[in-house]
Amino acid sequence: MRTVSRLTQRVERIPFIEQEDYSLLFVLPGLFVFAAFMLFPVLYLVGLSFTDAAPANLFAGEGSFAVLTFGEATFVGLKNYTDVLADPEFWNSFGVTWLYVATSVALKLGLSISVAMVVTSDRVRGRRIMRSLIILPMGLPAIFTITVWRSMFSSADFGLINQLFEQFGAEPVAWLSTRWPAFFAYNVTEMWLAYPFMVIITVSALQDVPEELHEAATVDGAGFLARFIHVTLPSIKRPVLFAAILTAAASFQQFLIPFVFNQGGPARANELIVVYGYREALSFSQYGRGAAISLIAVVFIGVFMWINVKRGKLADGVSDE
Amino acid sequence: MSLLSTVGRKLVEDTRNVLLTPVEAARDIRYTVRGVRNGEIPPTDPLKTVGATVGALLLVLLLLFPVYWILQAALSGTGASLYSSNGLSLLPEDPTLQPFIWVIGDLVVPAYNVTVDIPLTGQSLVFSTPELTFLDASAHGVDRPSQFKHFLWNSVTVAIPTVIISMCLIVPAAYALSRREFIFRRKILFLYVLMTQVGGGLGIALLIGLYAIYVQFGLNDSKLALAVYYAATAVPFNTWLLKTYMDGIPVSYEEAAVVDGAPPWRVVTEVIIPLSTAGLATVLIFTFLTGWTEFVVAQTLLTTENYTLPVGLYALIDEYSIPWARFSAFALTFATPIMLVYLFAQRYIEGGLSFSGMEG
Amino acid sequence: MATLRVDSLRKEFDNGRIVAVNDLSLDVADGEFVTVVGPSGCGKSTTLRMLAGLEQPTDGKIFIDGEDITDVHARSRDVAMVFQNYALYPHKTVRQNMAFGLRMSTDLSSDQREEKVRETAAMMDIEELLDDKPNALSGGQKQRVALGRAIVREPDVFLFDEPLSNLDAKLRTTMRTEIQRLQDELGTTSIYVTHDQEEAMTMGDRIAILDNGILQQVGSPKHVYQNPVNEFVGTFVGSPAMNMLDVSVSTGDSVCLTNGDRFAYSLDGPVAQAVADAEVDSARLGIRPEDVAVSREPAESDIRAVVEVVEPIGSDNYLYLDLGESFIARVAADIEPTRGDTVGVQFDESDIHLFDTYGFSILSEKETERSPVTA
Amino acid sequence: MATLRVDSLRKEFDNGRIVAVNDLSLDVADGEFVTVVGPSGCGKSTTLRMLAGLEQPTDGKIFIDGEDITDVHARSRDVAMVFQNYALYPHKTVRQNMAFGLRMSTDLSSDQREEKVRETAAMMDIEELLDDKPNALSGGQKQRVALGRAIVREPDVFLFDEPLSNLDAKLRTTMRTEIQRLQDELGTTSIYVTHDQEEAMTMGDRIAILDNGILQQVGSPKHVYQNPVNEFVGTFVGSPAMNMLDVSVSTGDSVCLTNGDRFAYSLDGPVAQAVADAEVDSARLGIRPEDVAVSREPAESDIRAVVEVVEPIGSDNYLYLDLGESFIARVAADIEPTRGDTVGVQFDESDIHLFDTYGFSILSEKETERSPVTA
Amino acid sequence: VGVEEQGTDADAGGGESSNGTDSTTEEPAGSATAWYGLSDTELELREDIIAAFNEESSHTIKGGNIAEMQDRTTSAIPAGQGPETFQWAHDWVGDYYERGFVVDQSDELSVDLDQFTSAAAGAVQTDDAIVGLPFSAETVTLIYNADIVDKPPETFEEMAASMEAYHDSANGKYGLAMPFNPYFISGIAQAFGGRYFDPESDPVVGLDSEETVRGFEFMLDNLVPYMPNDPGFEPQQATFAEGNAAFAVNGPWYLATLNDSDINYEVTTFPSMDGGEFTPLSGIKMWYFSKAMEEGDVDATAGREFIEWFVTNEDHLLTRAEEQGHIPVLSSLAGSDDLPGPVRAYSEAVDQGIPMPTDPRMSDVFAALEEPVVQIFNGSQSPAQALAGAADEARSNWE
Ligand SMILES: Nc1ncnc2c1ncn2[C@@H]1O[C@H](COP(=O)(O)OP(=O)(O)OP(=O)(O)O)[C@@H](O)[C@H]1O
Ligand SMILES: Nc1ncnc2c1ncn2[C@@H]1O[C@H](COP(=O)(O)OP(=O)(O)OP(=O)(O)O)[C@@H](O)[C@H]1O
Ligand SMILES: [Mg+2]
Ligand SMILES: [Mg+2]
Repeated sequence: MRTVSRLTQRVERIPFIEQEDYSLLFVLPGLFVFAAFMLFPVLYLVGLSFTDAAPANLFAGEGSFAVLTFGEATFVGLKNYTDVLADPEFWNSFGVTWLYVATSVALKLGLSISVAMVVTSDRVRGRRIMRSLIILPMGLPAIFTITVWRSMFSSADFGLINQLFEQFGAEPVAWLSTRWPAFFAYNVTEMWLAYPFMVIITVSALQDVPEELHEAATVDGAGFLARFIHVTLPSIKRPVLFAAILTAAASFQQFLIPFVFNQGGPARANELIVVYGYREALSFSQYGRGAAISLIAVVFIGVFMWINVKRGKLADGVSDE
Repeated sequence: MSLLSTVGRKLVEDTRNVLLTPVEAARDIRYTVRGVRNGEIPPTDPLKTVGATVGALLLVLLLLFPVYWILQAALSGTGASLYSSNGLSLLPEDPTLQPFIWVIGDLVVPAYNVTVDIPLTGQSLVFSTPELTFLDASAHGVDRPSQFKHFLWNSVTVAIPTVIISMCLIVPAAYALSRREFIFRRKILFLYVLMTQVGGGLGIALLIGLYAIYVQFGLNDSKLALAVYYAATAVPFNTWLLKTYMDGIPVSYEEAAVVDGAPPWRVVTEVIIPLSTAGLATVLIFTFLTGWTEFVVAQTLLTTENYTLPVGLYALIDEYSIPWARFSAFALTFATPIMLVYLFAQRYIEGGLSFSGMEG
Repeated sequence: MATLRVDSLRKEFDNGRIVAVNDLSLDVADGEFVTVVGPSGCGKSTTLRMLAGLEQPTDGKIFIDGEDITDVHARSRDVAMVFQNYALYPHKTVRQNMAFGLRMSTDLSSDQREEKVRETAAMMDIEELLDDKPNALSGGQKQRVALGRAIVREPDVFLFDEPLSNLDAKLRTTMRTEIQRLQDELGTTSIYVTHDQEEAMTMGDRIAILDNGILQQVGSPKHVYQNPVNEFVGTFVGSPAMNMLDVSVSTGDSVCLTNGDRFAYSLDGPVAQAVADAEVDSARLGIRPEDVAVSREPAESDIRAVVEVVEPIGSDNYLYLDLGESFIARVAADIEPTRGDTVGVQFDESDIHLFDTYGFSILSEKETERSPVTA
Repeated sequence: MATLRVDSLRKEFDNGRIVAVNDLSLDVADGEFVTVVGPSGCGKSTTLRMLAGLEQPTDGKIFIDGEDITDVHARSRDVAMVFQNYALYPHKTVRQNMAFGLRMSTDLSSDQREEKVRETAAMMDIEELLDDKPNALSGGQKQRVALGRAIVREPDVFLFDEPLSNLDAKLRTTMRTEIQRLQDELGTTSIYVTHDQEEAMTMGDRIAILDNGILQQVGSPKHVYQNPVNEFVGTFVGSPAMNMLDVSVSTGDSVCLTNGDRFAYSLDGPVAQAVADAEVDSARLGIRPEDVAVSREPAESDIRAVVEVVEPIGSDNYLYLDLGESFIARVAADIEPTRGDTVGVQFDESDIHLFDTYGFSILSEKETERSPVTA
Repeated sequence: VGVEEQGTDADAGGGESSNGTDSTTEEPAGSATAWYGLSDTELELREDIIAAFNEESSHTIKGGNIAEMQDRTTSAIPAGQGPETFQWAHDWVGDYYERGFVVDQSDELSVDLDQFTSAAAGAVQTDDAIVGLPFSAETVTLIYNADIVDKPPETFEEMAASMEAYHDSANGKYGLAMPFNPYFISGIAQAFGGRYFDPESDPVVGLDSEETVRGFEFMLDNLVPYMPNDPGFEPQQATFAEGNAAFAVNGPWYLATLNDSDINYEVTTFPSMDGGEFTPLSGIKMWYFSKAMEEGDVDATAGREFIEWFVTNEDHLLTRAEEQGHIPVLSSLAGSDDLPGPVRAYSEAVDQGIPMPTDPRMSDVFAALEEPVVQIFNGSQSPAQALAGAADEARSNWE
C-alpha cells in the first residue's frame, strides 16, 4: 500500500523528462526521419529486387505512384539473386572489392597516421596552418577530384604521373588499361580522398595521448620507434580503428573512382561491387538485377560493420560498463 | 547571445594569433640565434627544427600537389587542360586570374535611395548611397560571369536548413543517449554506428525510389526537402559523434545546476549546450559538409534554378569537353571557405573528435 | 536555518548487489556543522547525494525542518552543494556562476541578484575575479567561488563533498579556517564530507564516522578521539594512527595484558574492572602515539623497544618502534635517538583503549554520548 | 649508485619570457635522498625534468658520477622517474609495464626480465596484480606499480615528481614510509619533488626549498626547520605555519621588540647582540605554534591574547589568537579555553626567529650549514 | 552586362512549376521548360537565343542547363516532372519513344520536315512518329594543323607520311589525335563496308563482320601507333589543341576549343583509304517533344512554337554556325556558301556518313562496344576476338 502510494506520488512529482524511458522520445524524431529517408528506399529496393524491373516496364504505369508499385514489372522470385550469384563476373567483382578494401584501408591508415604524426610533431613550426591546408581536399566534391586524378593517371606519355616517371627515368605506364596499375591508381586516389577525415581524427587522437606516457617511455629508454609502437599506437587505437572501419565501408562502396577512371576496367577486371551493380542496372537496363546486387552488397557491408562494431565495442559508451 | 559573443571573441583571438604568428616566429628566431651564438643552444637543435619543418612542408606540398595542379590549370586561362602534351610545366605560362573573375563575377553593392521624411515640412531628404564596386568583371574581359553567386545562394539555403534540422534531431538524441538509460538505447546506438556507412551507396535504384517518393509528395525541387534528406543521412554518424563527446562531460555540472534549482530545459540550454561547444562545432561542420559537396541527389531533385554549387559545377561540363580553367577555378573557389572555416574551428573539431568518452 | 533529520536511510545500487548506505540515522541541529568521514567507498558521497536529492533513497526518510522531503526533487529542495571538483560552469564568468542559482531558484530582479552576488563576493574576497572565467582561477580561488555560489543562495542546508581534496596541503589549511569562519558567520546547518580525518576533526561541531555504509559513531571530535566505540574508529581518527597491539588478557587476582614475550601490563582501578567484566581472554590494545612516553634510558619497569626509524616533522619526532607494525611514538623534537637504539616505553593506564576480538570497545562505560548535542 | 651534481642550472621558457629555474646548484651524495619542495609553479618539476633529460637546460650543467650528461639524451641517462599521475601504460599489464624499461634499456633475455620483474613485484607486494591492467588498480596499487617500474631498472638515480599527491591522506602516509623503506634498502640516490612540506621534511635526508625558480635553502630537515634563512623558508616549512608578527626594533640600552601596543619584548644574550648588529628598526618576528606557551591564567609578564577559535586535532588543540592574522598556538589537548577567553602567552627567546624587511634572517649566525652533508 | 545577367537570373528563378495546367487563365501565353547540357562556351549563345525568342513571342521559355541529361530525363519524365522539351542527339529517339518519354507531335506541327536535309528529317522519326525537330548535325572528320601539314592529304598514304614525319612521342609530338571510342572511330571502323548495327540488314549486328574487323585492324596498324597512349577524349583533343599533333579526328563542337587556341587548323575530309571510304556515324541534334507536351495545353504550344522557331530561324542558325561551328540541317543553309569554311567541310562529312540508327537497340550495341574498343586500343585483345565478344554481348542483351 505504502509503496504504491509513494510510487504514484513520485510519478506526479518528478517531471516526465527525468523518467528514463521517456527519453526515448528524444531519439525518435531523428530515428524516424532517418528511417523515412534511408530505410524506405531500402525496402523499395528489396521489392525491386524480386521483379524484372527495367526502364520499359517500371515507368510504364501512369504517374509516379505507379513507379512506387513497380509499374508493370512482374514478380520473378529469387531469379535475380540466383542469376547474380551464378555470374562469374559477380564473384570477380566481389573478390576485387574485398582486395580493394584491404589495400586501400592499409594505405589510408599508413598515410594518415604518418601525416598526422608530422603535423603534430613539436619540431614542426606552423603546424596549425599546415593542418588546415591539408584538409582542403575535403571541400572539393569527390567527383571533381576524381576527374582530376583520372587526368593525372592518363596512360598517355604526357599524363602527369607518367611525366613524373619520366623525370626519374622510368617507362610510362598504361595506367588505366592494365589491371593492376589501374587498381593501384584507384588506391592512390582513394587514399587522397579519404586522408583529410582520417588525419583529422588521428590528429585529435594524437593530441589526447598523455605527454607523460611519452616521457615515461623516454626515461625508460625507448627510442622513437619504440615509443610509437608502445605508446602512440595503443593510445590512438580506438579512434583510429573507428575511422578505419568507417573508411573501410566507404572503400567497399566506392563507385566514382572506378567508374570515372575506366568503368571498372580494363575488361571489367576491376569492377568494384557497386560499379558492377550500376552496370548491370543501367547499362543493361536491368533495375531488378541491379537492386539485387545492391542488396547483396549492403548485406555484406552490413555484416562487416556489424562484426567490427561489435569487436571494437564502438557502440559502447562510458556509462555502459 | 552570449554564445555568439563568445564565438566572436574566439574568432578575434584566433585571427590575432594567426596574424601574430610571424611576430612570434621572429622572436623565436632571434632568441634561438642569440642562444646559439652564446653557445647555450647546440646548433643542431635549430637545425633539427628547420629540417623537420621543411620536411613537413614538403609533405604538405606533395599532398596538395593535385590541388596545385588544379590551380595551375585555373590560372592558365581558357584552353587549359589537365592533359598537356607540352611537357611538365609547374608554372602556368601566362597566368591570368580571369577564370576566377569569371567565377566570382561582379561584386557590386547597388546604389540605394534612402528616403527620410522630415516631419511637418512635408519634405523629405533623399540620400543616395553610392554604388560600391569591388570587382567589375567586365573590366577584366569577362562579359558573362558564372552563376556562382546564384548557386552559392542555393547551396547556402540548402546547407543552413540542413544544419538547423539536423541539429534539432541530433542534439536531443545525443543527450538522451549519453545521459539516460532507456529501453532500446543500446540497440539504437548500435544501429546508428552500423548505419553511419551502410546507408551510402545503395545505388541508382535507391535514387529512383527516393525520387518517386519525393514526387509523390510533391517535394521535388524543394530545397527544404533536400535539406531534410541531408539531415536524415547525417543523423546516425553525428548523433553518435556528439553522444561520444557528451559522454566526456562530467555529470557534476548538471547536478550542480539541478541543485541550484534549474529546471531540465534550463540545464540543457545553460549547461549542456555551452559545454558541448566543441562537439557541436564538429557536428555542425560535418552536417554542413554533408550537403555542401553532395551531387547526385541534388541534381536529381532540383531544377536548374535551384542548383547547388556542386551541380552547378557539373553543369559546366558538356558531353565532350571540360573547360578546365573555369571548372577548376569554380571548384577551388567553392572549396576555400571550407578550409577557412576549418582553420578557425580547428581546435573545436580536434577537441570534438577526441573520443574522450570512448574508453569503455 | 533548518534542522535536518535522516531516518534509517538506505541506498542500494545494482539491484541491491551493492549496499552503499545502510540504515543511517542522524539528527542535525539547526546551525550545526557535522562532518562525515570514512574511508573511500564507505558511502559518504552517496549519503550526501541523497540529501541533495541527486539519488533517490531505497528506503528511509529525510526531513528538513521536520518536513519530509524524501520525494521532493533536487531542484525544489533548498539545499546548496559544493562539489569536490567545484563543478563551476566553465563557460560562465564567476559572476554568472554565482548568479545562476539565484536566477533559477528565486525571482529576484537582475539588479537584486547582482547586489547579492557582489555582497557575497565581497565576503569571500573574490570581488576582483567576478569577470573571470573559472579556468583563469587558481585552485583556491575556484574553491572560493564554489563556496560563494553556494552561499549566495542562502539555502537551508549546505552540503560539502570533499571540497578541499583537490587543493594542496597549505591551501587546504587556509580554506579550512575560511569555511569555519563562514559557517560561524552564517550559522547555516552544514554537512561536510571528507575522507581526511584531520579535516573532519578540526572542522566539525560533531563528527560522524562511516564505514561500509554503516554509521559507526557520532560525537564531538574530542569525544570521539578519546572514546572510540570500536577499533575502526580508534585507528581511523587521529594521525599518526592509534597503535594497536594484540594482547592476551589474564584475569586472575590482577588483570594483566600480555603481548607475547614483549611485555606484560597490569591494570588496576576501573579499567581492570571493566576488562574483568568483559570476560575476554584476548583483546587488542590501542594506544595513541602521543600517549607513548619514551625515555632514552629505559628504567627497570619500562617496556623496551628498539627504534627503527626516526622521522622528524619539525615540531616533534616520530619514532617507529619495533613493538608492532608501524608502532609510532610521538616525542618532542629534542628526543632524537638514532636507529637501533633501545629505548624505554611507558604508557598511562588512562590512555589505554581496549577492543574485543569483534573490534568493539571493552572500556565502553566511557561511551556515554551517543545522542546528538546541539551546538 | 651515483652522485649527482647540478651546476648553475637555468631554464627559460617562451623565448626567455619565463624563467622557470634560475641558477640552481646542488650536490647530491651517493645514496642520498633529497626532497625538493616549494609552492606551485616554483620550478620543481622543471628541475626534475632537466635531470631526467626531458627538458634541455638553457644554461648550466648536470653531472652524474662526475660525468657531464647535460647533452645526453633522456633515453641514455640511467635515471628512473616516477610521475605524479603514475604514467602507467594503460594498455599494458602490470608485468609489461614493469618489464618495458628493461626491454628498452637492457639486453636481458625475456626470462631474465621476467625474473627481475617477479623479484621486484615481490618486494613491492604486487605479485598478484602482475596480470592486471592499470585501470583495474586502486590509487595505491598504481603507485606501487609505478615505483616498481622504476625500481626494477636499478637506475643510478631515482626521480620522483610528486608521486603521492594523487593519493588520499591515509594512503599518502603509508606510501611515504614505504618509499623511505625502499630507499633505505636500495640506497639509490634520489630526488623527490613535492609541494607538501611535511612530506619533504619527513622523507628527506636533506630538503631543498625552491621559490620562484631560485634555491632558497638546502639542509637537513631539522636544521632547516630550526634555522630558516629567510621568511619564506620559515613560513613554508612547518605546519601549522610559523606565526609572523611585525615588530619595531629599538636598540637602546636594551634591545626591545615592540608589536604595536600589544607587547614589548626585551631581548638579551646573543640574540640581542645579533639584532643590535643588524641595525634595523623594524623586523618580522617569527615564532612556531608549538613554541607559543599558553597559560589560562595570564601572569603579569605575559602577553595577553584573546582566543578566537579552538581547533581540536585530537592529540593537541590549536588556538587561534588575536595577536595577528591566524596566529596559532599549539597546546596540549587538555588546554581547552573557550572562544573569547583571554589567555597569557609566552615565548622563549631561543625560539624566536627574526627577519629583516627583505625577509632575510637576522639571527643568521645560526646559519652555519649550507654546504651539503652526506648521509 | 552584369545587369543583363541578373535579369536572366531573376527570370530563371522566379518561375513557377512549369507543368501546371492552369486553364482558368485566358491568356494564351504558355511557359515551357527546355533542357540542354551545354558547355559554358555554348551556353551564352543559347541563352541569348532563348532571350530573343522570349522577346518576340508571348510565350516564355525557361532554359535549364542540365548536368546529367540521361539520369535526369529517366527519373524526371516518368515522374511527371520533365520539361516540355530537351535537346539531345537523335540516338534516343527510338528508345525514349518506346518508353513513352517523348511523344509524337506530327499532327500539331506547322513546320514541314521537307525543309530539312533528308538525314535530319529521318532522324527525328520513328514508327512514323515525329518526336522532335532537328537543328544541326554532327559528325567527325579530319582536321589538320596547317603549320605542320601544308595541304589536305589527298590519299591516305600522304596522310600517313605526314604523320610519320611529325610523330615523335618521346618529345610529345604525335601524328594523330583521335578519341578512341566507338563514335569517333566509326568512320574508319565502317570504312570497309562494315556496320556496327543496321536494323535493316541481317544480321542486325555487324560488329563481328569481316569488314568491321578489317576497319579496326586498319586503325591498329596505321593510326594507333601515331596516337597518344590514352584513348580518352580529353587527352586526345588537348594534344591537337596544343599544337602537338599533325592531325585530329573530331567533331564540330571541337571548333570552339580550337578557335580559342592559336592553332592554325583546317577542316577537311578524311582521305580515302586503300579499299575503304571514311563512313562516320552522324548524329542529328534535335529538340525532343517530351512527355509534358502530351497534354497539348498552352505550355506545350509554347514549347512547340519555340522549337519550330528555333529550327527554322536562319539568323540564329547562321550565328551558331559562325560562332560555334554547328552544322545546320535546314536545307536552305546546309552546304550554303554563307557558311564558314570549316562548317562547310563538316557539312560534306555529314553527307559522307550514315545517320546513327534510331532503333532503341543501338544504345546496347554502343554499350557492348565501349569496353572492347579500349581493349583493342591497348592491344590486350585482337580486334576479331574483342568484336566477337562485343557482338555476343549485344545480342545476349536482347534475348
Ligand atoms: N551509481 C552507482 N552505481 C553503482 N555503485 C555505486 C554508484 N555510486 C556509488 N556506488 C558504490 O557505492 C559505494 C559508496 O560510494 P560513495 O561514492 O558514496 O563512496 P565515498 O564514501 O564517497 O567514497 P570516496 O571517498 O571515494 O568518494 C561504493 O562501493 C561505490 O562503488
Ligand atoms: N613547457 C612550458 N612552457 C612554458 N612555461 C612553462 C613550461 N613548463 C613550465 N613552465 C613554467 O615554468 C614555471 C615552473 O613550472 P614547474 O612545472 O616547474 O612548476 P612546479 O614547481 O612543478 O609546480 P607544481 O607544483 O604546480 O607542479 C611555471 O611558471 C610554469 O608556468
Ligand atoms: Mg565521494
Ligand atoms: Mg610540477
